[in-house]
Amino acid sequence: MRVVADIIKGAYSLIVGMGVTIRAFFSPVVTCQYPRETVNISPRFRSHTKLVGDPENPDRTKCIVCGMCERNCPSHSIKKVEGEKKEGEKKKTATSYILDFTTCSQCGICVESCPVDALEFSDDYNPVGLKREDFHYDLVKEYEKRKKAV
Amino acid sequence: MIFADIIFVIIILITLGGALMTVLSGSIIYALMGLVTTMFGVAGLYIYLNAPFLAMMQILIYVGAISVLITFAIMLIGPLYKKPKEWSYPLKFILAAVVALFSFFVFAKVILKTQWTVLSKPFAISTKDIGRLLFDRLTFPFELISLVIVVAIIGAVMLSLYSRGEK
Amino acid sequence: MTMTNRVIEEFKAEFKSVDITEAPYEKQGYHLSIEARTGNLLNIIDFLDKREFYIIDLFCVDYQDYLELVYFFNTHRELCRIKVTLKLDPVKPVAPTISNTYTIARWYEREVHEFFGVYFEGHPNLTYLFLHEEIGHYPLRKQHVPVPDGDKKLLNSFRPHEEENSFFINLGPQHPSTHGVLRVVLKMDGEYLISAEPVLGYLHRMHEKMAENKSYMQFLPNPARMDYPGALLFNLAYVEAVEKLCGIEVPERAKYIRTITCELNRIASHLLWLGAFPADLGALTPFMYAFDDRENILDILEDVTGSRLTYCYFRFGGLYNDINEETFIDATKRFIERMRERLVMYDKLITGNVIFINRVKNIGILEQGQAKKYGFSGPVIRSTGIPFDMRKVDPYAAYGSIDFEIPTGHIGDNMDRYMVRMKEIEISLNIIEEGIKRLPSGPFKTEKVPKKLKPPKGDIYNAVESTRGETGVYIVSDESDTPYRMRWRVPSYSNLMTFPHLSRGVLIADAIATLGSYDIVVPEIDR
Amino acid sequence: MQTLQEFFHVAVFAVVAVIFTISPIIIAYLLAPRTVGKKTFVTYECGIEPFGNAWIRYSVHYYIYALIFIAFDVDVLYLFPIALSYTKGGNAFEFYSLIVFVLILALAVIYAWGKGVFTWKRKILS
Amino acid sequence: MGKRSFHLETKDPIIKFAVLDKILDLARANSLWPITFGLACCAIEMMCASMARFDIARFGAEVFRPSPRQADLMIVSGTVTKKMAPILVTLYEQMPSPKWVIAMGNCAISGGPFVFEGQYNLVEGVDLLVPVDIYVPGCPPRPEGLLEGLMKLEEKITGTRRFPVPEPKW
Amino acid sequence: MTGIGLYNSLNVYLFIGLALLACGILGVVYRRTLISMLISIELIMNGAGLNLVAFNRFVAPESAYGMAFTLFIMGIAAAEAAIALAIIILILRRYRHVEGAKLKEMKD
Amino acid sequence: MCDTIINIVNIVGKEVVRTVIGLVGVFIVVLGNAIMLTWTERKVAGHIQRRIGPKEVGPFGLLQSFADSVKLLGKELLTPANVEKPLYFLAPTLIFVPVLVTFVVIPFDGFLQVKDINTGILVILAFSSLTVLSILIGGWGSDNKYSLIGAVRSVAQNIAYEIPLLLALLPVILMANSFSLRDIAEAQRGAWFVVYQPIAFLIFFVASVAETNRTPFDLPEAESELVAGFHTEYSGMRFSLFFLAEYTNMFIVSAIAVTFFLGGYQGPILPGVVWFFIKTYLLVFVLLWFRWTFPRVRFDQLLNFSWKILIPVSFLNLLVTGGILKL
Ligand code: SF4
Ligand code: SF4
Ligand code: SF4
Repeated sequence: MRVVADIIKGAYSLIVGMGVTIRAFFSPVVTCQYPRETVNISPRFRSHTKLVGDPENPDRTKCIVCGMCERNCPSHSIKKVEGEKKEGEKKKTATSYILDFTTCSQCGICVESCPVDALEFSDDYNPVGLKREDFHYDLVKEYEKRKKAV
Repeated sequence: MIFADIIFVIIILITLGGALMTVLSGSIIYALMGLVTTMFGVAGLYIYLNAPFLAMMQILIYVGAISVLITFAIMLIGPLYKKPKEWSYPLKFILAAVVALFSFFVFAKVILKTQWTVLSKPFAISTKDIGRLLFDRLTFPFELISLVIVVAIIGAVMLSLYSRGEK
Repeated sequence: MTMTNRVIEEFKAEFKSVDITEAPYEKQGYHLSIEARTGNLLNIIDFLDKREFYIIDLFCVDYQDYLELVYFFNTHRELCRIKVTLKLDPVKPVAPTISNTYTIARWYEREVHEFFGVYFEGHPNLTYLFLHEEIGHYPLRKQHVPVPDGDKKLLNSFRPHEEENSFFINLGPQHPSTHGVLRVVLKMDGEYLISAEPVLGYLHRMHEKMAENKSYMQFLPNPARMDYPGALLFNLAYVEAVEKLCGIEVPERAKYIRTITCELNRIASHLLWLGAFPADLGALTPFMYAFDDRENILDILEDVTGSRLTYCYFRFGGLYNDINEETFIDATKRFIERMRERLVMYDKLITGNVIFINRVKNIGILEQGQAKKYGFSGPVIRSTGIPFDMRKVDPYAAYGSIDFEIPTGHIGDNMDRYMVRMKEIEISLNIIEEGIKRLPSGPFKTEKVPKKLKPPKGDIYNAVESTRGETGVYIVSDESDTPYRMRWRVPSYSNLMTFPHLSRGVLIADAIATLGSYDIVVPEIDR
Repeated sequence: MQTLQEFFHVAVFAVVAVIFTISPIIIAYLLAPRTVGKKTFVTYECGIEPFGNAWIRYSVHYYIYALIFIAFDVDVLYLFPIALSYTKGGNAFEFYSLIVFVLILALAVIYAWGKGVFTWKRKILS
Repeated sequence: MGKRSFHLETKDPIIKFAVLDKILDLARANSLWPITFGLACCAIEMMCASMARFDIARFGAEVFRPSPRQADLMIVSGTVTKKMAPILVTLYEQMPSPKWVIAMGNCAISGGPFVFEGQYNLVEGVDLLVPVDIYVPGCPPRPEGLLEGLMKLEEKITGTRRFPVPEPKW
Repeated sequence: MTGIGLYNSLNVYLFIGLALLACGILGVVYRRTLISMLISIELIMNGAGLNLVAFNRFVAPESAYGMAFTLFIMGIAAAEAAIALAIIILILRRYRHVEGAKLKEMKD
Repeated sequence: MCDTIINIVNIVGKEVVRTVIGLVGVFIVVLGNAIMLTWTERKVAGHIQRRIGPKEVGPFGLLQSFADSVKLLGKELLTPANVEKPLYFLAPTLIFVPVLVTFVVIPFDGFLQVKDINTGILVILAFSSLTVLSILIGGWGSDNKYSLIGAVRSVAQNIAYEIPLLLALLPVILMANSFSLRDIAEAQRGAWFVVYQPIAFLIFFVASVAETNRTPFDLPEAESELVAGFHTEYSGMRFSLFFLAEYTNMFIVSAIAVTFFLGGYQGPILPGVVWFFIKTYLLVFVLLWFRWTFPRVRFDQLLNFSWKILIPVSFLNLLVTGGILKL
């Protein structure tokens, strides 16, 4: 008799499981249909970094080319941070800031270590490209582009 | 019905071809394939003999059961059969062929000599009749055959368990 | 009398000539240190073995003038970490093997052998475990030491050609059920496994070597890559070790947030396993459900840390940024509620399912006695009935002030491992609830952290309970801003070591179920 | 010729099935580009080059199952003509012979069960 | 960048004309079956992409085939070590053509955060081993990144983009 | 439409059966491995069954005995195959090979 | 017009015309079913898992299966070097013969049947043994370890569940006294056989799940153990033939279950075909539902479930039926 009871109990458990799935079948989907709609991405989301504009002078970024980020980056993703001293300004202005995003680990150390908070994470959550070099961003140029787009 | 004739000939060819493949192929798995082909051929002949039930049984038992069993046995034997040498002595082949041909001709002679009283009555045995026969007349053999098979299987299982190391 | 004192006494009685020194536990993370010599090492090991010590870790440090083998021991009943060291000649380092006493040492010794070129006398199979054939030097030595030619033949650890008649099959490295890139070479007899031998190193990412090349700060992203499902916990282990090493105080609030986020991460990791385990058994739907729940946690954590998977959130002395109190607490509470409901659903869908029960019950039984030999930890050890949990044994972050129970199993089979993890999810939910209730206000980071960390000379071992068990990090500092040597003690490594033992003579399906029940993460093993 | 007509369809369908399976393969052969690397034609085994023989010595378990199967298959097939001519009501003799037959058949299962054919123990080979 | 070392012989199909190619490409682009090949952390995000929230199935790409013989797409998601490299190449070669590769994650693209001087076990970019079609950077990339990569691949195969471009965020 | 009605003559079937028999004999004598011999024996059985049905069909069209017996033959064939294979496997375990010819040598 | 048609029919022979029409119909059913079913399966799986499933390819993703099949057509056919070529090539062909032949005897309606064969169910059973064979030679010919294990498992499983399958059909034959599927369907004019034979129906259904290698009995393709089972080495079109056969087999077993137990094409108001398809697809849906709910059983459990539970129960069921019929 125990065998029969076991069989019935087993079968019942299977039916309970099927109940769970059929209920899910009739409940609404949780999918976010990506290209047509996007999930709410947290403002803190870390993608590649971007340079922040100087609030006083939107033509230039906050970066003063101190090189802290370059030195501190764990994977040496930041290269060629160069700048020049423009006339009438106390500090240097960045003219090139290459971020090799393909080695970046999105750790945030550069953002933290920047003395003037010139770096921020962008929200560029879905970059794709056809070659590696697509992701060697020049953040200064990116900044200009962004400025134009706004 | 020329059409039926053509198919008939094809079936005969399949049967005999399968039989030859069984006997002559180099690897045992192809021999088995040949056997299966022959089974299908014979099943076709059964259909021509108006015994569809038998034809289906033929396939079910031989293809579905026996050949599977043989395959398992081959697998059990394993790597030994990777490339077994079936073609060994040409002399032996000739010997075997002679034996086979000899028996063939002996029996052929018998067949040709005997005058079978072929009744031209239409054949009207259906599957149901086989069942009835098994119930009414052949009850005892019917039960017996099941017993035979079961006993055989028990024996076989015993032997296999023995070879598995559990007596 | 505490364990430590007792051990000191007994040790002094037995070994007159060997020094046993007490170490400041607060600073170094271990209680006692013993300096062994080649002659008496085995006796000391025996001594520890008799007193039910298990081996936490075994590794090597290259001090240039000499190599130092470090053995860490602890007991499952009481916290008493003992460091045993053995100095070796750097030119021809030879040490006796302890693998006869501690089975897990077999792997540790192989690892030391390939990374440092240490030979272990009497080791049954001293071949390479991680590295591949082309590497011609000992990678973790400070100087470039080429591998002698005679040793090159050891490189490929597995030689199937010697056994012509056996049936070998490779499970992995590309295989749906090996959770990444583990390769297990199975020797089979029909459906049965005769033996299974894991081959590691397909994802060896040189974390330990990297540590020697980067500053303390720069190493921060790495721990998260070791154990990606439970990234925060590894992060915590590292951050706490460095904090202890430098004597940095952490504000209370940061401690609580660490606890809460870690527990969230633990649930996420368990959910990942909860999906993968039934998937190994052929049920694919729980996978989706579990990921659905996990996605909720990721949303919460992303809002806090900024990433979805490989969090790099904890900083020395605090956190990267504060939580957004309202949204975070709100979302977490909602999640807890939802998760509690879902647990009931999982019970119906998986736990109660007769097929599932038949697949996991009484399969892959680990006995308590083996815990010592293999040093496994986490849910695997708790399933055997030993309530060993670093959070309780050696409370860190805010675990000391939160009360929680430790779920244990009975016989240590796959079902117990499953149940323990399910219970742990529940308990983690309780901890989070409790933590949120008590969350103090205040700064999330201490101000006094120097930009360039230069910890004082010394070493430290710090362990946390990651999702898979005891995760420890051992750091040797030489006063520079890069660690002199960093060693990771990872739980999956020792958990996986039991697999060859458990899979001997079982059906392949059972072996795979067992492998799934460990919840191994390969990058953690390979480091 | 009833039978012949019936099976004519079967034959045609079987032949068509064969043709049907061959044609897409030919089409695929014509349409597909080809890329050949060094290991393209190596037997797949999780990316590792396989070693040892694929022709395994298979476990005897399966074989014993196959043995029992053959007994059952054949015997159950014998039941088919019987079932076909089984009459409703009366003639209890038919029922008795059915019972005897099935009981004999059950012997095999009982035997195998008793012999432990159906248990797969953990095998520890030292 | 190191030297690319792959060598593949490619032959064109026997029959080939434009319309047919178009149809075939369209079909191929919409039925990309990936091989189950997760390497490291990024593999989790790859799984996420096939799970309920992101549901790669909408593009017909959820049929993860465990055997390379039945796959069209290899998503290299994670770090490729030198020990793994020959296996990866073997698997790629064992896939029937036409076949594509997506390098997902920084590790697969360039070695990612694990590149440092004196590294001894890393392949610095999977494009040194097999031809890569699409690069999806990130550590790990978000599942949206992978979906975007899939669409980009479709664009590469068919030449047109079927899907709306979500609003760029900076 | 008239054909030759080849399928309506008894002798054709008898000859096919005979051919199967001959093939079977050839196989039994010539084949080296025991399993192939078994396969050949199955051929012979088939030939016999075919003959039985043919006789039933042409000589005694109103009874079904021939068919019933062919059924029995199939059953016997199955039983025989099972036993034979079990023995073969036993031999394999003992002598590590299954070649009939070698077996004879071993007897001495 | 009519005359010409009749003339043509007379010239070619009625049976030939019947076959040709039947073939066309069957092809529509087979291909349509495969396309529908792959789509449904993915869609059902999607919704059970609370996601959408195919959507972007065509409206509701309906073109997804077309895209897949066209893609598979244009896929390279790799023949690995070590395979036993004749066997390897033969397997996908062979697996398709039983699939198509089965359709000869399935009654979609009282008239919509290619040919009602007197030994109908036996034809289906006999030819389905070819499936076993083709799996075996496919796995064997592949010279791949996973394939071989998958094939052996598959065969062991198939033969283990063939017997309960047969035994579950027997009571129905006892009651209907016919092998012909149409007769059996007709015999259920009053009440469906499922009413008299619920146990047999359950057994049949379980056994047919196993015969079609669906979860929870999908061991031959157990992904987590055997990669892709016996068709690991098959690529492109050859693989898709296996795929096609599997999906058609799902339809077939459901159709047989419907014919034997659920009254076949019988049903009020709607025409028989519609009823037939509704019932069949309901059963198919249950199969899909199973698949996305249950884990897979272990191999010995699978075999023993058949031998220890299904077969004894179906024996009892058979005897009870036989006894009751004699009352
Ligand atoms: S986020 Fe980290 S890895 Fe990336 S550029 Fe900044 S410091 Fe370097
Ligand atoms: S640390 Fe800040 S200011 Fe200095 S170079 Fe980097 S971005 Fe510019
Ligand atoms: S790119 Fe980042 S997340 Fe991806 S595998 Fe590499 S380390 Fe892991």
